[in-house]
Amino acid sequence: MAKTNTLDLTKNDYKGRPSTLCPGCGHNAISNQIISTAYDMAIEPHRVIKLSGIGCSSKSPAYFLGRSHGFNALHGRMPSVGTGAMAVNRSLIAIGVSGDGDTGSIGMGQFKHVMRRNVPMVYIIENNGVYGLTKGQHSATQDEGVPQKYYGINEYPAVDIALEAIVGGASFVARSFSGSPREVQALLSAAIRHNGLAVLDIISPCVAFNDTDASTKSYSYVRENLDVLHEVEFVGYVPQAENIEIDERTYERQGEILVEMHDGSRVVLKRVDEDSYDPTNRHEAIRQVEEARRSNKILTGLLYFEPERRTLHDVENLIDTPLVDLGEDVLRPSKEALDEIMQEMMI
Amino acid sequence: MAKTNTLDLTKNDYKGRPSTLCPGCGHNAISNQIISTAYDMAIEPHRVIKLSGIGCSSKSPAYFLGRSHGFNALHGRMPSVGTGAMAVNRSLIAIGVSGDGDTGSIGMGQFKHVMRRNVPMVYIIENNGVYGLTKGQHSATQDEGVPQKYYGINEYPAVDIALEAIVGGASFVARSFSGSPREVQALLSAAIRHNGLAVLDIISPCVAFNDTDASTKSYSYVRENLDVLHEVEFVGYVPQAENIEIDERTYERQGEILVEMHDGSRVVLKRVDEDSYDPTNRHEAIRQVEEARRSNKILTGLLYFEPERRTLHDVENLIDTPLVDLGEDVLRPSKEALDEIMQEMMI
Amino acid sequence: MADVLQAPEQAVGDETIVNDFQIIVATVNGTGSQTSNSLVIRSLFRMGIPVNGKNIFPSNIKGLQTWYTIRVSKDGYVARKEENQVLVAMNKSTIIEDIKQLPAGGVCLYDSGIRYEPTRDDILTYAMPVDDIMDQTDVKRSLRERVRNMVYVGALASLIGIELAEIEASLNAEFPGKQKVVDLNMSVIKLGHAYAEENYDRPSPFRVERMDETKGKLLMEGNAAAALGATFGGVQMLSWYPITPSSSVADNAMKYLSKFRIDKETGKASYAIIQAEDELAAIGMVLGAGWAGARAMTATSGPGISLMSEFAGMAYFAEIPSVIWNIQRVGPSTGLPTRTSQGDLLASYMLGHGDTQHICLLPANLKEAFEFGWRAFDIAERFQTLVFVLSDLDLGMNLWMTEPFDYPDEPMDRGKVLNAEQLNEHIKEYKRWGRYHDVDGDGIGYRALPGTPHPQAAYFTRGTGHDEWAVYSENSDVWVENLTRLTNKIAGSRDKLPQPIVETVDAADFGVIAFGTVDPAVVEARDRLAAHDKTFDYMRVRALPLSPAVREFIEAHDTVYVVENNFDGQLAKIIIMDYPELATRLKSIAYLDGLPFTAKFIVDSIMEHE
Amino acid sequence: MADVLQAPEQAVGDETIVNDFQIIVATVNGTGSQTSNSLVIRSLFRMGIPVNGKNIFPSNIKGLQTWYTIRVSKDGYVARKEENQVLVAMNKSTIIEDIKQLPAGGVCLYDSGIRYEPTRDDILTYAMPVDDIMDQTDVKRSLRERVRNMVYVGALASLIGIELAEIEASLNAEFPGKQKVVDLNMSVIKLGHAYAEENYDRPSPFRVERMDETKGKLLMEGNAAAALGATFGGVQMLSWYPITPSSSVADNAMKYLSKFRIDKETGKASYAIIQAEDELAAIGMVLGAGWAGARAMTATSGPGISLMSEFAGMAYFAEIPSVIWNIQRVGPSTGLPTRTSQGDLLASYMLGHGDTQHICLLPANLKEAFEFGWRAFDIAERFQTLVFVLSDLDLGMNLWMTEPFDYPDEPMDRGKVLNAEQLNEHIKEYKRWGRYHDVDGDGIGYRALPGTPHPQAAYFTRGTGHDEWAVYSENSDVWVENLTRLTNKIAGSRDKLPQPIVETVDAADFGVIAFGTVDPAVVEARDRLAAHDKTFDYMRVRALPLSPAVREFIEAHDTVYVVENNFDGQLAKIIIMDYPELATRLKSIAYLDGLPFTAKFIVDSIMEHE
Ligand SMILES: Cc1ncc(C[n+]2csc(CCOP(=O)(O)OP(=O)(O)O)c2C)c(N)n1
Ligand SMILES: Cc1ncc(C[n+]2csc(CCOP(=O)(O)OP(=O)(O)O)c2C)c(N)n1
Ligand code: SF4
Ligand code: SF4
Ligand SMILES: [Mg+2]
Ligand SMILES: [Mg+2]
Repeated sequence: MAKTNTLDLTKNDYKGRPSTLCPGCGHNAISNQIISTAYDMAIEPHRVIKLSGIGCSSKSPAYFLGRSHGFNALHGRMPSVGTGAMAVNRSLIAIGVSGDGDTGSIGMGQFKHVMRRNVPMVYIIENNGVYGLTKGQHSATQDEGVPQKYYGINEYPAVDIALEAIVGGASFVARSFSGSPREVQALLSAAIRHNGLAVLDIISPCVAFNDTDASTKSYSYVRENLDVLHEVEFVGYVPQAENIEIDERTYERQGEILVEMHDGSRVVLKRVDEDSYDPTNRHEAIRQVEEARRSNKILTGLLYFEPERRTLHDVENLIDTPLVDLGEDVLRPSKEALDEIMQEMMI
Repeated sequence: MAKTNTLDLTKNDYKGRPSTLCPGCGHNAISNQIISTAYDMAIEPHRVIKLSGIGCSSKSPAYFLGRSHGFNALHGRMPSVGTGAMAVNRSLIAIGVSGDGDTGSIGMGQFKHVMRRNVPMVYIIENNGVYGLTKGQHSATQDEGVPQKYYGINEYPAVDIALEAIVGGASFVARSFSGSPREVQALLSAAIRHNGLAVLDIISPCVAFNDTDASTKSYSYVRENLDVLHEVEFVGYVPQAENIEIDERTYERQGEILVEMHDGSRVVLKRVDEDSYDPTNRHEAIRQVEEARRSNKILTGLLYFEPERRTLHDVENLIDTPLVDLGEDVLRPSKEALDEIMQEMMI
Repeated sequence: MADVLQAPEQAVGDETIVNDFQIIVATVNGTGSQTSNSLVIRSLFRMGIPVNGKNIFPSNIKGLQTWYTIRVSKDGYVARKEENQVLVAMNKSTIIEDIKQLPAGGVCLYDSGIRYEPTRDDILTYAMPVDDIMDQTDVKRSLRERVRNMVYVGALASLIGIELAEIEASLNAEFPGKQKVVDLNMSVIKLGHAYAEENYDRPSPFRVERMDETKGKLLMEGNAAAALGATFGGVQMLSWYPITPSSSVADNAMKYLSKFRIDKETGKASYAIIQAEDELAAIGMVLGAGWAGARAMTATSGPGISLMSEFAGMAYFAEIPSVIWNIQRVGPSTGLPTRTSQGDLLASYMLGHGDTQHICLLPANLKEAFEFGWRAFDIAERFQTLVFVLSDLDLGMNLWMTEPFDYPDEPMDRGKVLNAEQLNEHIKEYKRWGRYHDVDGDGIGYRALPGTPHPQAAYFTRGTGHDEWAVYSENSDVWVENLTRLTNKIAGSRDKLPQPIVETVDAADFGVIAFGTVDPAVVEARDRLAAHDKTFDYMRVRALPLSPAVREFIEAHDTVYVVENNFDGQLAKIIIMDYPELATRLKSIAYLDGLPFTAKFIVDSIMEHE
Repeated sequence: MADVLQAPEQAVGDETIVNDFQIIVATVNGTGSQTSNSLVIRSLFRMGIPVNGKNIFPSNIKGLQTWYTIRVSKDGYVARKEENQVLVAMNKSTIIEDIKQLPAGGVCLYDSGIRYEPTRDDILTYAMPVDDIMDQTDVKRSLRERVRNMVYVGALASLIGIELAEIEASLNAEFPGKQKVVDLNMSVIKLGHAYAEENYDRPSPFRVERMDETKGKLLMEGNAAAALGATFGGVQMLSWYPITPSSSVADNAMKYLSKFRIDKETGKASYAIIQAEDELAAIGMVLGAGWAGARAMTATSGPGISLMSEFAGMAYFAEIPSVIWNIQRVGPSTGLPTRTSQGDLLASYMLGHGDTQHICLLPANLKEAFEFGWRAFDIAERFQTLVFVLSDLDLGMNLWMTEPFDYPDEPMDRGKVLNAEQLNEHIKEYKRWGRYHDVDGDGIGYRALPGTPHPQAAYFTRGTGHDEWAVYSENSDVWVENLTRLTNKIAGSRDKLPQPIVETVDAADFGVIAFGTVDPAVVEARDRLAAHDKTFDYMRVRALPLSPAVREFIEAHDTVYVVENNFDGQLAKIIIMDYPELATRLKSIAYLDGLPFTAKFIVDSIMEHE
């Protein structure tokens, strides 16, 4: 008998349709990591919505969580669709998948603004530096100097998704690599538990068009140039496991940084060199990302975390009940209410 | 007789139609500063193109440089129009005027991408924190906590235009205040001489909708909270004035930072406190802007300058002659050329 | 109304015209004149006189020419008239032109502080030394500009006979609880009034007299009615990007929803109004919310419509209930942002690339703005598609009289939605549930919303080809089947949307078809044409795709005029595309200059043919 | 062609059908099959046999079903046929269905490595043990997948009679100078060929034989022809955002422009090709460049068209020369990105809110793709407006035979542009120059470009209301005058755009109107119908707004079929809107399933009525 999680669901129950992406595509690995994470966290599939734009990356929601609703939207417009859905049903868990073209080019505006609104939602960018689905044009995240078979050398500075996210006001920003499954899963778990917008910039090589030696987004380059900030571990909420009173959402213990999530679960960041990295320091986060950028390193880990930012639901001052669950009794004011207004206006 | 500049033009020759903006609007002051700058620099009006989006700010090109061509484009789309025009006529001087709504909301994508392309062009954001022309809605640059008569308190984090510009790859980023004419003119002169995209974030109060005591973009608030980085002076190119050989585009002399522009003119940045500020240090620029943001100060001056970035014309490897000046002899290949291709394909 | 046709629209000699003329107030915007004008209208309304106001304002905040026409009509006509009999001239930059426009016998009340002396001797002129009058007050300098327009309210009241008591009552209604403001304004109005009483010895030939024609009615703007309608339609999410003339739909929705939909105990909202970063995001949020099962809408205008094209096509094809209010202004392009038009009919009806078609509702008055406000959601959810409501600046931003609105006479129709239990039953009955599986033969599948706790509830929504099980497909037959079902689905709405209103007469000479705010002009034209012994049957279309009744109506007439406020005769084109065989019976009367239609234009156009 | 109609489209018995059948190759995409198929086509072409290929590929990079049809037609027909006589079955996931589709008597060449044994005994089957054959080679594992499809090239060549020498010549043309690649592929082809020679003892009833029908012709894709046309039109700026099926327009433009427009001395470019961040930016750049005086274009497809709506309206209204190539694919919404359609006709023609209208050119073949490639700029600059060129995936991405293109027979028409000197003269003649001042009575003003050294050259371009002097105006009369001029300007193009091509016969039974890639199917249908003793006059429309000749053509026929590859019969609608009085003569034959039109469909549709 297949193994099951605490919901009595097998891993199969978290799978989607067979992938039609290229064998070896980084996006497939990420789909698998999403499947594993959801299984491990025992997330109820029906509570998840999968959102995406257009691109190979944006196709991938069809290939995981087949029991969850999906909305494959328009190119660059996933954020607005997610915002609308989450505004009216706060009980859902939104997992958005986008590409570097989808987010960094046509979707730049919506990307920036969904962060400002801090919509509770996981926003994954499957970043391969090219437009896969349209066959290998440079995208806005392609590094300077990288050549493409048909399109020559890219001479424009790359959009750094993580830097844009931090500067743009995202409350959770992480970077990882599709070939680092443990890290991706830990960050994904934390992102799902985060009460706000969580940006995950995942380098995800395109084997068809950008996996050459000259590419900074090839498997080989990324593997050799990973700069891992810390070892990330996600610890689900264990009641009473800890009886130390703490006020801070982030604190250090034995050289480990502990980040308390909204629901009491935790991210443990184990240092990998002398200093431990405090992800709540926005300025330090910018500095590190900038530095990695300059030295063409792929800095991975939880780059930035701001626990207290008000979410869309806070700002909109929404009732706890998801709006979609309200009946006509609440939604349509009474006849008396109308008559009263009419009466008032008649005088 | 009216005074004239070296082109024998009077200041009047640089004026536009009478403004239809509200008396006291910051945008009017900026129009005047553009007029003065162009007059002082003796710019040939016919070489200038004025570009804008939609908004009160974007109307203002009608009110200056009446002898220059103008293109009042669509909301948020000035950058692309400017890019197209400059791509085909590199001899023009482009002055783009936008608003905070025009750039920070609907125009965010084009704003980000025109910077990546480093299109030689002055990009002024007349920043008042609101949508003036549609009557006072919060724009994306409105600070958190600022109230609006009909639209309540803004609870979303403000887009920091200058920070977005630096991070986005602009090669010249400055901030000023419509009520600081000397500074605006000096920065504008430098921006015009800059060979690349120059972003000028000019705080420009809206007297109709955002000049209240509670606003951080009111005349009174801005005046009280200016944090002037340095005194900016623009010195037009004076041949032989200097016979020191210098390699660097930016260097320090007697506590002043000197920035050599592309054509040999110079920006002198005189320090106003102990340290002089080096605008070519991207990281320091980010730090300063971030800090000012946190303390709600309006940091003005030349925030960032990167002299060596390749422009659109470099990347596109364009010939020196403006493309629009080419005749049919160059533009249309010969009959032999066509026949040759046809021949090749027949085999 | 025969007299109006026979006599030129002018005051002649000493005859007094009562309750049948049009006032035009020429001012500078940003000077508070909107309050003054609305006071005049409200006061006339309180006097029981049918009245309608139209604001002709510039795309600008302060300092430019603005006109406001106030039509007083004992017969209840609310269309714009081409001629104004009474001019209030407060704007020095337009006064010369303004006075030129007055017909002989017209009245001109003007600010004599403007250095311009009216020279026409075929009109009656009344000078108001506004600044001098203001000097008599102790109003603070800083407030002066804001209240100086009250002078003309007082002088006009005296001249044409508006009762001061009703003005005061209107002021109280406008500024409830703000006695100081009321007093301040009233003091200026009284001075203006006193000045006129003392100085104007020639009486105006145009006068108002109390009637009893507005009892039980109220004055409102269309955008407020739309917002109120949406409120009673149970709107859950509204996303918008500001654009004239639609912004006040959102403004009013904020007002009404915060009144009715804040939870008493927690103080929290059962709705979300989100100002988007642009129209692409606004419609994206609407689709996200509609997909998730909410009643979601946006309000916009021409440029926003263009930007929403791609998502509109997706709403049609992925079948997502959603509502767009298009408060039309003059296009193409940015056009005349503060002028009215019906020029987006074709663009909205077919918005998006490929073969697309959207249901459009066409309100003509406040009651319909309110009704379509709630009904649009029922229709969107019933047909699982995008529904446009095409209002315009004239209806949206001007003050109109109306009877009180009727409370929705049907419970909310949430369309075909299955919860977990119903899904089980459905599967029992039909073996399998498919999002686009047409089990009822009406082309409409059943939805299962995100969050439905059922292992088979999930499906994948996409803008790419899909079969009835919502599975991706590039198959040719699947495409044709799907598009055929969609076409049939929309066609199936033809007799279920608001049906045309038809008014017939005996032995009509011809037929007239119109829609929206052209209506008041058609109604007036009908009476005027009667004087020419020309009568017509009138069909007012209220939705697209067209009702089958349209064909019948055309078949019953040899000639049918199609009257509309656009350049290309768009409704006529739509009718022709639907009923090519009837094409030759149609004559298009299409005109667009930014101003609301007039009866005169219709009469003249028809008389040219008849 | 009568025989084709009388006999079912099948091979019967032992009869050999020469040069008149259709091959379908079923493969998996991303496996190099495109090279194999293009080799087959090119080799047939070299044998002098008229041929046409159509790629039916998925919206995906690798691993999904792909079909390629190759029509061999001694009579020169290049339309798709519904039935395929020869199947090359290389895809195990579709083989069952693929074989089902074969008519009785058909030929099936299949990869016997697929664990599927064809069971139909009414077809001829030929097994190819592809992996076994590959095992005989010393091709490296890593390269194997890329060349294994060459096996079927060889086997097919043997089976139907393609000459190996021509295949080798085609390979050399495909990989010029790359002898190793040629040898590698050739070795595999030869093995496939040898296998077939040895093992297939029943000859195929479908054979090819050398002809002399392709001499002086060439094979090309429409997007390459478009790009070449733009190159010879002197394009200065091309901005684009990648989207299937239009991307190869830009790709080819890069190729040709870098060949012809790099300055020999400096190595610098006299053109700019800019990959935009989205379609909004792409069209914005085009307008900026067009305004500045350059020939600028973009290429896109459905979703891009939707996003360009707002700027399209502005181009119309502000009168900015600009060119959009719309390589149509199936919509609405994302639709079928890799399937062909003519479904954006209405959307393009009227793109944008308000009353808008755009000139559209409608190429049907490579020569027109080339010609409209350069002519579009002449028209855009002459009429100072946006010009659409509506191609489609079928024309754009498939290989077509063509005669060599004709060099432009006219110098570039840069339209009415005044330099400083001409401006002086203009002012002398007309007192004043106004950007929108119509001195010639054709609705077209004179432009003075940015940078013109003249104190009066500057004007302000805007999407808001403006008068003939380009000054902002909200005036009603100004609006009407301006829109009237614009309408007349576009109407004035009707007889100056590419005129319809008309082919008449004596005493035709009816008329047919079509446009674009439906043409080859109409041409073939005409011959087939002749066998039914039905003849028709054929008008192929080549531009919108419609030529006056269209009216004449319709007037000359009681019945006119309008044939088009979309769902709603969009051309028919446009004709009806223009000529409502002729509406009843039209019958719409509209169909869209993503595949190119067939003659059979047209014949069947017409015969249903006749
Ligand atoms: C409006 C619009 N423009 C263009 C396209 C064509 N298109 C499809 S996918 C894509 C790029 C996808 O790139 P990215 O987001 O990086 O995804 P990847 O395929 O690399 O995973 C483009 C341009 C489209 N579908 N819609
Ligand atoms: C596509 C589109 N959407 C909305 C509008 C309406 N609109 C005109 S100006 C404006 C906001 C302008 O704000 P900003 O750029 O800050 O300029 P300001 O008026 O404050 O100077 C908006 C939303 C429009 N013209 N076009
Ligand atoms: S083309 Fe690239 S991104 Fe797309 S599926 Fe293949 S490897 Fe992945
Ligand atoms: S509304 Fe504000 S931004 Fe517009 S003109 Fe007036 S003061 Fe300036
Ligand atoms: Mg990508
Ligand atoms: Mg602003």
